[in-house]
This record gives sequence, structure tokens and C-alpha cells, in this order.
Amino acid sequence: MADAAFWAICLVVAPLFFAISSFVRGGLAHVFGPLAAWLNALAVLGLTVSFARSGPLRYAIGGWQLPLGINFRIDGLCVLMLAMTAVTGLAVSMYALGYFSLRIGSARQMSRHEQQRLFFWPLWLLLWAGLNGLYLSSDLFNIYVTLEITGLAAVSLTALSGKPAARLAALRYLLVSLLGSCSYLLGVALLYRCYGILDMAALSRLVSPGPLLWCGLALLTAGLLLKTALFPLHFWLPPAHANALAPVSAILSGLVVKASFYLLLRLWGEVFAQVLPPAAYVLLGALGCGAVLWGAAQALLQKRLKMLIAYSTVAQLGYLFIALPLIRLDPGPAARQAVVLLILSHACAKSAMFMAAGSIFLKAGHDRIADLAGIKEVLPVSSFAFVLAGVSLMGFPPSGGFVGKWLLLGVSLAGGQWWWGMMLVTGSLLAAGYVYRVASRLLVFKAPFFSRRQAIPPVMEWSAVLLAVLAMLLGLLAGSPLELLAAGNQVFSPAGLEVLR
Amino acid sequence: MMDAMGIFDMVLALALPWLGWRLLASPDLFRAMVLFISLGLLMALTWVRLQAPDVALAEAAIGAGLTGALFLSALRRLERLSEAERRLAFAGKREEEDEIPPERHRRAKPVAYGLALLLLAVFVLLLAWSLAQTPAGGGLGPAVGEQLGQSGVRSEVTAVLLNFRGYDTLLEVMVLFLAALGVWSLTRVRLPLQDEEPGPVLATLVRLLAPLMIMVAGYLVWIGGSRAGGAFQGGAVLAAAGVLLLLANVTVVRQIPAALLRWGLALGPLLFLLTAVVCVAAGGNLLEYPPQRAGAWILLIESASAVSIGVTLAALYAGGRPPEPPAQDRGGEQGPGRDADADAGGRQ
Amino acid sequence: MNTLLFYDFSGLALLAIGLHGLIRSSHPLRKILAANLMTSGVFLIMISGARGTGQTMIDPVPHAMVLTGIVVSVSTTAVALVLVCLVQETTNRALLWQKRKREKWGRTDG
Amino acid sequence: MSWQYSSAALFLLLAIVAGLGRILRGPTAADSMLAAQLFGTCGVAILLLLARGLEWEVLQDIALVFALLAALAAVAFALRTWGGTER
Repeated sequence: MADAAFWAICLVVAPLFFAISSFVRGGLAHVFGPLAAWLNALAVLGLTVSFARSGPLRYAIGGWQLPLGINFRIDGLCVLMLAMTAVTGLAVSMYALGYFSLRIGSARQMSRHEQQRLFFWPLWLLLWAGLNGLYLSSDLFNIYVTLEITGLAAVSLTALSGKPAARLAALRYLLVSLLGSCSYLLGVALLYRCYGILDMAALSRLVSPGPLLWCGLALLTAGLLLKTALFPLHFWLPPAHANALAPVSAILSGLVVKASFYLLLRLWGEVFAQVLPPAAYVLLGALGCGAVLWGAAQALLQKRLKMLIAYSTVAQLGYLFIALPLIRLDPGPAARQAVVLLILSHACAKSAMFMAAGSIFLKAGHDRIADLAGIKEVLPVSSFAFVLAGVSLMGFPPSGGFVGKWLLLGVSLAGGQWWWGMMLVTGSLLAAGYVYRVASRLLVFKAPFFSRRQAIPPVMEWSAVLLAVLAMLLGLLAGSPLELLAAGNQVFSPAGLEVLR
Repeated sequence: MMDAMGIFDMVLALALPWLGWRLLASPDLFRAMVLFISLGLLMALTWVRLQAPDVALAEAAIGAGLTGALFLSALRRLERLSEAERRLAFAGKREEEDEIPPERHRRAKPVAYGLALLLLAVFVLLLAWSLAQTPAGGGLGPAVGEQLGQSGVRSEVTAVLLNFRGYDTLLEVMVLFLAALGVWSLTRVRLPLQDEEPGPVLATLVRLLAPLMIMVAGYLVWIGGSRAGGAFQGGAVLAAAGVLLLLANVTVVRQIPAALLRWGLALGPLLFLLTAVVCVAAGGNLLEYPPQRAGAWILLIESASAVSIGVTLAALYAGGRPPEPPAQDRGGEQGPGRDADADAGGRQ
Repeated sequence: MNTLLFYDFSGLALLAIGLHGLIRSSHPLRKILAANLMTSGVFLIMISGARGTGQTMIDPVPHAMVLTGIVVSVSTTAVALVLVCLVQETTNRALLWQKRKREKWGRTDG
Repeated sequence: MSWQYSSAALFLLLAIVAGLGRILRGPTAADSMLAAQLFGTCGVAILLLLARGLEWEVLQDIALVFALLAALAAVAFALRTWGGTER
């Protein structure tokens, strides 16, 4: 059995290699893509096993030790994020395999479709490599490059659908992510100027309050907030996520926004946790509350299914930010575990939702919520997947969302800051509202009439269901991943910080 | 000490933001582009003054040269479009607005605008103050100096780029590859009509300049090991040769088979990646070259990358994927809504 | 006050102007130009921080980072420009967020 | 660096700045373009001066790249402004 470092290398190298191969040999793209997805899942499995055995690890790339070189830092949080990407990515890849094998429309549409398939795989694999690289890396500038890979691939994937609306959304997305990267880069530059080092863990030992640190940190955070689409910076997200192709929407909503949030969690939760004032956390929490309310309200008002799901992403991202002040508040690991659980379950549930919505769209030929009545007669599995994912988003037991929110509620009550808890409950009620709005349509008994009789490959339906079931069961299965987080994580736990100092 | 070079620095430092401001304030986009190219030039001088010759080389080639050419070609394409649109409007055949709802007007209120400006100004001043407070210093300069002997090259920047932080560069090569991929996924290339030949002046210029550029590119890659230069600079100059050929509408460019182009784009990233893996297979860490052969490995990677960077940047300039094998003449197919990619289809 | 700070401030000014332009200008090409100005400003700050102050030596790491940044920036710019052209083609509109009044295209003339 | 070199470089830089006014004023596109070309030439000259003054050979390479790329820009400008072959 190879060691964790070997698997970590595979996680970056394999997607890159298959991305290039599937570009050069376009005819084999649909072979290389899923192959890469399975290999990636295997590598994550290997990584998890060897990580559980041997604990956290640093790996010096090029053999250059710390101040000079770039390091991989493999700890519990990193492994969990990689696993989330692997599982969701695998499901999306299987879905995409079905999606791009469809034969539809005129000859012209077919040729478009063929082009989309040819470019989907390499772009998606590059995006995947970017995400894996981001989670593994411990170097702030290296993370900038991985963020750029992720962002550029996400933009290209958004525009892949070729619709004018999608292209417009992609252009906005690109401009926003340019601004975000620029801000992030300046932040990194300022921190480097202060401390002469780029490694996050090393930085956490060196930081001391000072004007340049505040500026750098503000810039880093602002850039990442833009990319995470925290209210009120979310304006670019709904059109981009709603107008992309179905597998792309699932990737964007489930995985891509998580990457920049993960980074915020690293920076605010561990690297700079010692120097940041509590008020800053409260500010982010307040913005999170705004996101929950605004996103849910907008979701309730939407007429199109995919727009509804996209706004629900805005709302769900709000929860993650509400968790930040609670992490600050809580001396124990509960809040940290909760936020990780929320991230994982949202990734599964949201991807499943977009995948199911994509199947529904193909079958019905539109995604107007008002006209979807009776779709369950023709697409029982996808409708089930959608509703199950929705229920898990609402935070119904035993879903991962439920356990996460429950833990956060406990922390907020124990810490005497009940308003955060109240916000969580309100958010869940609102989520129940918009999920019910769709579910009541989907599940109603009515003779369906749809103009397009598109056969949906079973793999598309079942991959969505499996993800939704996983999101639902995450609450029951939560024990072992959380153990992984707690056991192997020196840096992420407060005790780890002591060790470092 | 305010000698002539001190004044030089001051003038340069003042000219940059002034130019930037004029550029964005200029009502004519063409003039803005010209100003942008001039700004790139002044930036390159600034890098020289700040003792960053590598960056100056890259800026001269990419910042002032290629980016400018990219902007100019985009502007020209847009202008052509707006002319076509005007003609359509004149003929009363203006296309219907598509499904995008018209945007709400978001004209910022003067108060909000003023407030935002104030906030920006405060932040910038704070930043300026804190920059002035912090002494520039140290960084990793000494560490690089110590390890330079083991890196296989004599140029510090090349050592950082290809060895100490080679992983960054690997990913960066991927970003470039990704950009080409993104552009190819977006649209097909529109090459000019086949029957138009370059004029005699242009033809001569191309015949003289293109080989010279290719030679200089090779020189830059070679010299990168010991002083300023390297894969990016060399690749950028190579791309300039490609752009020149594209501009002159030379027949050879059109006849490059798509498969060859694909390999050209993939060569650098693939070789870099394989090198990284070979390092692991040989028992080292990722990208840990064998110390005594590091120089040769780096030169190999750089040469392959330079070729790919050149092809990629030229492909980015061309702005689309090559036409599919049963190539029809795409030249005449221009104007709003005529692109085969434009019709959306009902798929999500 | 050394010349080092000139360039720092110059970079900051470029950054601020670029940001203002990115948010305020209505034409996407100008927005992309503004974003390029911003990144140039950031690069300027990075490099001027790397210059030695007499006794200390030049720090090549920011130089390498800026080189990476330049390549990343030209990649994004290229994708953005193609997108702008496509959006314009398919929607007949050049403006993104703001009023739809067309800019004066014509050059003064030549 | 001797004062002759540095003041000559300064003079050329001032020439560039003066040329900026020409770009801004126009009045024709050709004026802007020629001013930009002037920049290229001045830039090469400044680099060569600095190369001699500081005895820093690398700057000659940069000057070379400058000159080559200025030619590219000239072609791009010319084709854009006067139609040229590309349609």
C-alpha cells in the first residue's frame, strides 16, 4: 500500500493527465473522463485509508523545504474536502456520461452537442485538478494559481451551453472572478511583504496584528467572498448556475463555491484566528444571515426551477457564514464539525438537485415550475431524487444538514448567542417553503403532457438519487468522517495551534 | 539625492497612473487601446528600473505586444459587428431581443457613489500608509541565494520558476492550456477569406520579421538559464511570430492540420507533467530533478513549454478552434446571429 | 522618502483607478482594460516590495510570482475578449450591467 | 551611471510623456498611432542607454524584444486602421 503522499500526487497528476489526453484524443474523451473520475475516487480512498493510519502529513514538492518550496499539507479537513469532491464528482461524471450520450434534436443541434461533449471532459477534469490542488496546497500563492484554474474552467464550462444568457452570465462570472483574484493576489503580496513567507501554517505562527496585516487580510477575504458569492456579492451566481448545462450546474453549485469557502475557513478558522477580532466574525455572520433571508426569499419568488435552486445555493452558503462566529465562540470542536458537515451535505444535496432538475428539463422541455405538474408519472426516480435532496437541504433528520444545524444550534444556545440559532431555524423554514413549492407540483397527480419525449438514461436518474440518499444518510454516517476530522487534524483543532506555536 | 535617475523614476511613477486614468476616461475605445499599449511599454521600463529584467521581458512581449494585439482584434471584431447591426437596423430587419430580460438601470445614486469613492479612497490611503510603515525587506532572497547552486541554473528567477516553485509553473502552464481550451470550446475561428493576399510591404515584413522572431525566441529560452529570459518570454516572442503570420493571412497558417495544433498546445503541459511523474518514479519527490542533471531537465521542459506557450498564445489570438475536417469556407459567415454556435437549442 | 515608495504609490493609484473603472465603465472592453490595469498595479506593488534596499539583495520570488501572474492575466483576458465578442454577436448588446446607450465607436477619423 | 546617460534617458522619457499628449489629442487615429510608435522607439533608445550606462547587458535583450514587438503592433495598427487584408 502506497503512502498518503503518493495518493495526493495522483489526485493532482491524474486529472491533469487525463484532461490533456481527452483533449488531444477527443474521440476517447468519454472514456478518459469517467476513467479519471474512478481513478480519482480510488486515490481518495487510498489517501483516506493511509491517512487514517498514519495521520497528518507534509509533503515538500521538489524536495525543497519550507521557506522556499511549496508544501502539500494533508490533514483531516483536506481529506474530507477531497472525498467530497471525489464522491460528488464521480456522480456528476456518471450523470454527464449519460447526458452527453443523448441523441436529440436536429443535425445541427447534434453537432453542437458533440462539441460540448468534446470540451466538457477536459474542462471538467482541469477544474477537478484545480480543486484537488487547492485542497492539498498549503501555499497561498500556489492556491492563487489553483483558484485561477478553477475559476477559468468554471467560466468556460458555464459558457459551454452556448445560450446567449449563459454566455452573458459567464462573462459576468469571469469579470467578478478577475476582480476576486486580483484582490486575493494583492492580499498575498502584502502578507508576503510582511512576513516573507507564503505557507499558511508557517504564517499562522508568525502573524502579529499590524496595519499591513489588516489590509492584506481584508483583501484576501474580500476576494474570496466575491468568489464564494456571499450576499450581497452574490449577484453573479444565480444566472451563471441556472443557465449552464445540467452537469455543469451541479459542479458549480456543489463544488466550486465550496473551494473558496474552504479557504476562508482555513484563514479565519485557523491561520488568523488568533489575531482577528470577534467583531469581524460577527460581521461575516450577519452577512450570512442576510444571505439566508435574501436567497430564500428570492428562491420563493422564482418561476424557473433552476433559478430557484441557484438562489437556494445563495441561501445555503449563508449558513456556512453563520457558522463562522460560532466557531469563534465555541471552544470545542462542535461548530467546526458542524460546518464541515454542512459543506458535505450541501455538496451532495445541491448536486443531486441540479442533476434531477436537468433530467426533468430534458423530459419536459422546459423548467417552468408552474407547468411541471405530473412529471413524477414519467420521471419517478428523478422526482424522488429532487424531493429527497430538498428535504435534506431543509435540514430534516437524519440528513447531514440536520446534524450540522443541530450542532450549531447547540453551540449558539450554549454560548448565549441565541440569535444565530434563530436564524438557522428561520432559514430551515424558508427552505421548507421553497422545496414544498416545487415538491407539491412535482408530486401532484395529473396526466402529464409534455411535448418532448426524451428518454432519460437510467444512469442520469440513479446517480442523482444516490447522491440525494447520501446527503440524507450523512447524518447517520457522520461519525467516521468527523472522527477523521478530529483525530488526524492537528492544525484545525485549537490544540494543533498550540503545538504549532 | 535627486539626480536625473531620481527624476526619471518620479516621472515614470507619475506617468503610469495618469496614463491609466486617461485610458479609462477616453471616450474613444481605439485611443484607449493605444494608450494601453503605451502603458505596457512604460510598465516594461518600470520593471527595468525596479531591477526585474525577467518581468520587463515578459511585459514587453506579452503586456505591450500580445495583449495589445488581442484587444485590437477584439475591438475590430466588435466594430464590424456594430456596423452589421446598424445595417440590419437600417433595413428594418433588426433581430428580436432574445430571452434575456432587459437589465434594470443601475445608475448609482450620487450619494452612494460618493460614499463608495470615499471608502475606496480611505482604504487606499490606509494601504499606502501601511506600506510606507513596513520596511521592504528580506523575503526569500537569501534562501534562494543559498540554494541556487543546487538548482541547476544560474538565473535566480528561473531557479524559482522551474525548480524551487516549479509546481506553480506546472499549474500555470495548465492555466494557459485551459485558456486555449476555453476559447476553443467557445467558438470556431474566423480566418479571413482565402483569396486575399498580403500586400507587398506586409509580405516582405513578414518574410524578414517572422524568422527573426523565431530565432530570438530560441535565444531567449537558451539564455534563460543564466540570465533574464526563459520559457514564457521565448514563448511570447514565438507567439508574436504566429500572430504576425495570422495578421498577414499567410496561406501556411490556414493549412496547419487541427491535430498538429492540438499536439502543439498539449506538448508543453504533457512533457512537464511527465517529467514531474518521472521524478516520483525515480524515487524523489514530485518535480525533484536529479541534482546533477537539473539544468538539462529544466532546459528540456522550458523548450517544450516555450513551443506550447507560443502556439497557445497565437491560438488565443486567432480566437477559436480550427474548423472541423469537412472545412467549408467560414470567411463569409459573419454578422450577428449567423454563427452556428449562436442558436441556442432548447437544451439546458 | 525613497524612490521605492514612488512605485508603491504608483501601483496603488493604478489599482484604485482600475477598480473604479471596472465598476463604473459600461463597455465590457473597457472593463477588461480596467481589470488589466488593476493587475498591473498589483504587480507593481509586488515587485517594488522585492527590490533590495541597498544592503539586502533582490528577492526573486515575487519576480517569479509576477511572471506567473502575467501569464494568468493574459489567459483570462483572452477568454474574456472572446466572450465579449460572442455576447455581442448573439445578443446585439455590448453593455453588460448598465445603460444600453452605445459608446461612440467612430474614431475621429483617418 | 554617468550624468550624460541618465539625463539623456530622462530627456527621452519626457519625450514619451509629451507624446502622450498627442495620443490624447489626436486628432486622427494615425496621429495616435504614430505617437505610440514613437514611444516604442524612445523605449528602445532608453533601454540601450541604460544598458550602456549601467553596464547591464540584459537590457539589450529587452530592447531587442521591444523593437520586434513594436513592429507587430505597427502591423496590427495599420491593418486595423486602414482595412488591410483581414476582414
